[in-house]
Parts: sequence; C-alpha cells; structure tokens
Amino acid sequence: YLEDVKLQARGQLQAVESRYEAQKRITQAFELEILDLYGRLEKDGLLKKLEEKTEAAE
Amino acid sequence: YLEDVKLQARGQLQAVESRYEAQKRITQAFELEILDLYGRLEKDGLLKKLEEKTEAAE
Amino acid sequence: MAEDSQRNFRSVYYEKVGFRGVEEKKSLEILLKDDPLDIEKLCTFSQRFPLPSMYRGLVWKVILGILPPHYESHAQVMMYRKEQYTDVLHALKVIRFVSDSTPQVDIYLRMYQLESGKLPRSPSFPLEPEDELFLAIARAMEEMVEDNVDCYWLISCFMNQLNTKFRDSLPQLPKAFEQYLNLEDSRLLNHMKTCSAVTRLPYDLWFEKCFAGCLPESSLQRVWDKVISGSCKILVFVAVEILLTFKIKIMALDNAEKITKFLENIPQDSSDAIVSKAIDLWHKHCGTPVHSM
Repeated sequence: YLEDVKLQARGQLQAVESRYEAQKRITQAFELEILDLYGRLEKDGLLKKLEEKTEAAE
Repeated sequence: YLEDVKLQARGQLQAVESRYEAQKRITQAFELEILDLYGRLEKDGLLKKLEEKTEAAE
Repeated sequence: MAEDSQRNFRSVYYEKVGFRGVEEKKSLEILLKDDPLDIEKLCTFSQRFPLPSMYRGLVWKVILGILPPHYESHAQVMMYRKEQYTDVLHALKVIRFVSDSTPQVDIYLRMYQLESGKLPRSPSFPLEPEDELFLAIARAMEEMVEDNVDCYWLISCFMNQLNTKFRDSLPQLPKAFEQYLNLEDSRLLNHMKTCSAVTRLPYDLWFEKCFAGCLPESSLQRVWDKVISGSCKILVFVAVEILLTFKIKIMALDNAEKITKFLENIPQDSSDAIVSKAIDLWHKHCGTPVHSM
C-alpha cells in the first residue's frame, strides 16, 4: 500500500512537471514573437530616423 | 508513516505547482506584450501612410 | 543528579553574563534534528526565544513554507524555487520591464507583481501605495539575506503572510497600541491626545511596513522572528516601547506634526534595547507561548 502511495505521488509530480514543460514551450514561442516584434519596431524607428536625416540633408 | 510519505509528496508537489503557476503568469504577460507591440506597429504603419498621403497632397 | 545541578548552575551563569544564547541554541539544534521538521514547535521556539542568526534563514524558510518539513526534499524543492525565480526574471527582461541596471529591489517588485498578476502595462506607470510597502520590506530583507533567490522568496512569502494571515488583525493594531500605551503610561498618551497626534502616528510604517526602514536590520530581524512565526501583535509593543524610550523628547514636542516626524526618524542607537524591552512587554501582557518541547 505504501508503494502505491509513493507511485501515486510520483505520478502527480510528473503530471505537473509535464504541464510546466508544455507551458514553458508556449512561453518560448511567445518570446521569439516578442523579439521579432521589437526588431520590427526598431527597424521602423531606425528607418524613420534615416528618412528624416536624408530629408534634412536634401 | 504513510501520512509522512503523503506529507513529503505534498511539499514537493506544492513547489512544482507554484513553478507552473508562475509560468502561466509569464505566458499571460507575454500575450499582453505581443498585443501591445502589434498595436504599436500598426499605429506606426498608419502614421507612415498618413504622412505619405499628406506629402502627396502637398 | 550532580551533573544536573552542574548544568543548571552553568545555565544560570551563562544567563548572568549574557550567554543565555548557548542553551537556546542547543534546544533549537535539537528541534532542527527532527525529520520531518515540526513547524509548530519551530514557531513556538521563535515566539519565545531569539533565533541564533546562523539558523534564522532556515527557520524562516521552513515556517513560511519555502522549504518543506522533510530534509530529503530540500534540495529538490530549492531547485524548483530557483527555477521559478530564473523563469520570472528572464520573462521580465524579455518584456523589457527590467534591465541589467535595474536596482535589485525593483526587480523583486516586478517579479512579485508578475507572479500575482498585477504587473502594470508599462514600467513607467507610477507606483501604488502597496508597491511602496513592498519596496520598504524588500530593502530591509535585502540587508538581512545575501542570496537573491532566498531573499526574493522570503520577501514574497512574508508579504503574502501580511496580506492573508494578518489581513484582518493589522488594522486593529492602532487601537491595541492606544490601549497598551494607556496601561503603561497614560500621561504620555494624554499628551499625544492633547496634541491630536494619536490619529497621525506613523501607523503605516509601524504596522504595515512592520518597522522596515524604521529600525536597523539587526534589531528588525528579531521583531520579524515573532511576526513570521505567527504574532503581529509584537508590533504594537515595539511601538509602545519606542514611545516610552523617547518619552522625554516626545513630551517636549507640542504638535502632532513634530511628533510624527520625530517618530519616523528615531535615533538608531537604542533600537536593540527597544526591541528587547518590547519583547519583554509583549510576554508580560500576552503571556509567554507554551513551550511544547
């Protein structure tokens, strides 16, 4: 019976662990998305600045 | 002794669950950030188009 | 028998010359040999005696549930705690809420906000009063605890204890303070009533921040021993002792503003004595917790 309880406990632990891993993979995918979006925003910002500079130079 | 094993399992489970809950909060925060960044990108795009239009009109 | 009286004699001797701590340390070490640890006994011990600083971290972490009672699980659980810390910190960097130059206490605040679902939309938003409270406690804890992971967990669990276990009793403390000050020194209380100072005392500093930023950390941790192990009422007696200690000064001040300002910046050199006297006063009025060892 004791072994039974231990087995059950291990099962529960593993279940939460795997839920954690799944959640973490989602987070990682989101992280890539965020990095990408920041990259695009910064490129836009940079382009705008460059345009302003060239306009000013003209 | 059985109660002891259960107590020990609960101690570990509580820590894994807390780690999982934190990961869920992180996903939520990332989701909001992504929405926010898309919003900013769209605003930027819109502004650019408006500028182009006013320039063309001049 | 002879050995026994010898032991007792030595205890008395230690007590007289200030080595009472030796006996206390020994009895705590016996409690810490229990596996699983008996949290209730650890609480009773911390209510009754000062914690030796070498065991304070362990006892706080066990009482607050950061570490479980079984030693066998400590390494594993601490690994989970550390991972959670790393996960949350990394996430805050990704969404640019913290950077390498963010002060450590601000990092703790953002982590706590994220974990409790209260992260504002932007890091530039003004802080709420509850955030200022968090920062005061975090600053004090940072002085007491070296390791960042331990420190974050202690702050966060301490805050949770204030917000849950003590949520209903903390607002009652100003009233209890008035009651005990009246018992100890009614003239002093009357003086403050005459100055209309009683309602304007720094209750938030005393009872919400638990004296963080008011007492130096070396004295403060002895007060927090009691708070963490289950009694927020000790805070009332620290406040009463502060007033009794600076009675002459306070009696000489004639308006509420001056009194409050003085109390918010009390001299630090007598704080150790204040805490010792406050603990005695607390035991006197509320009894010494039953020692179930």
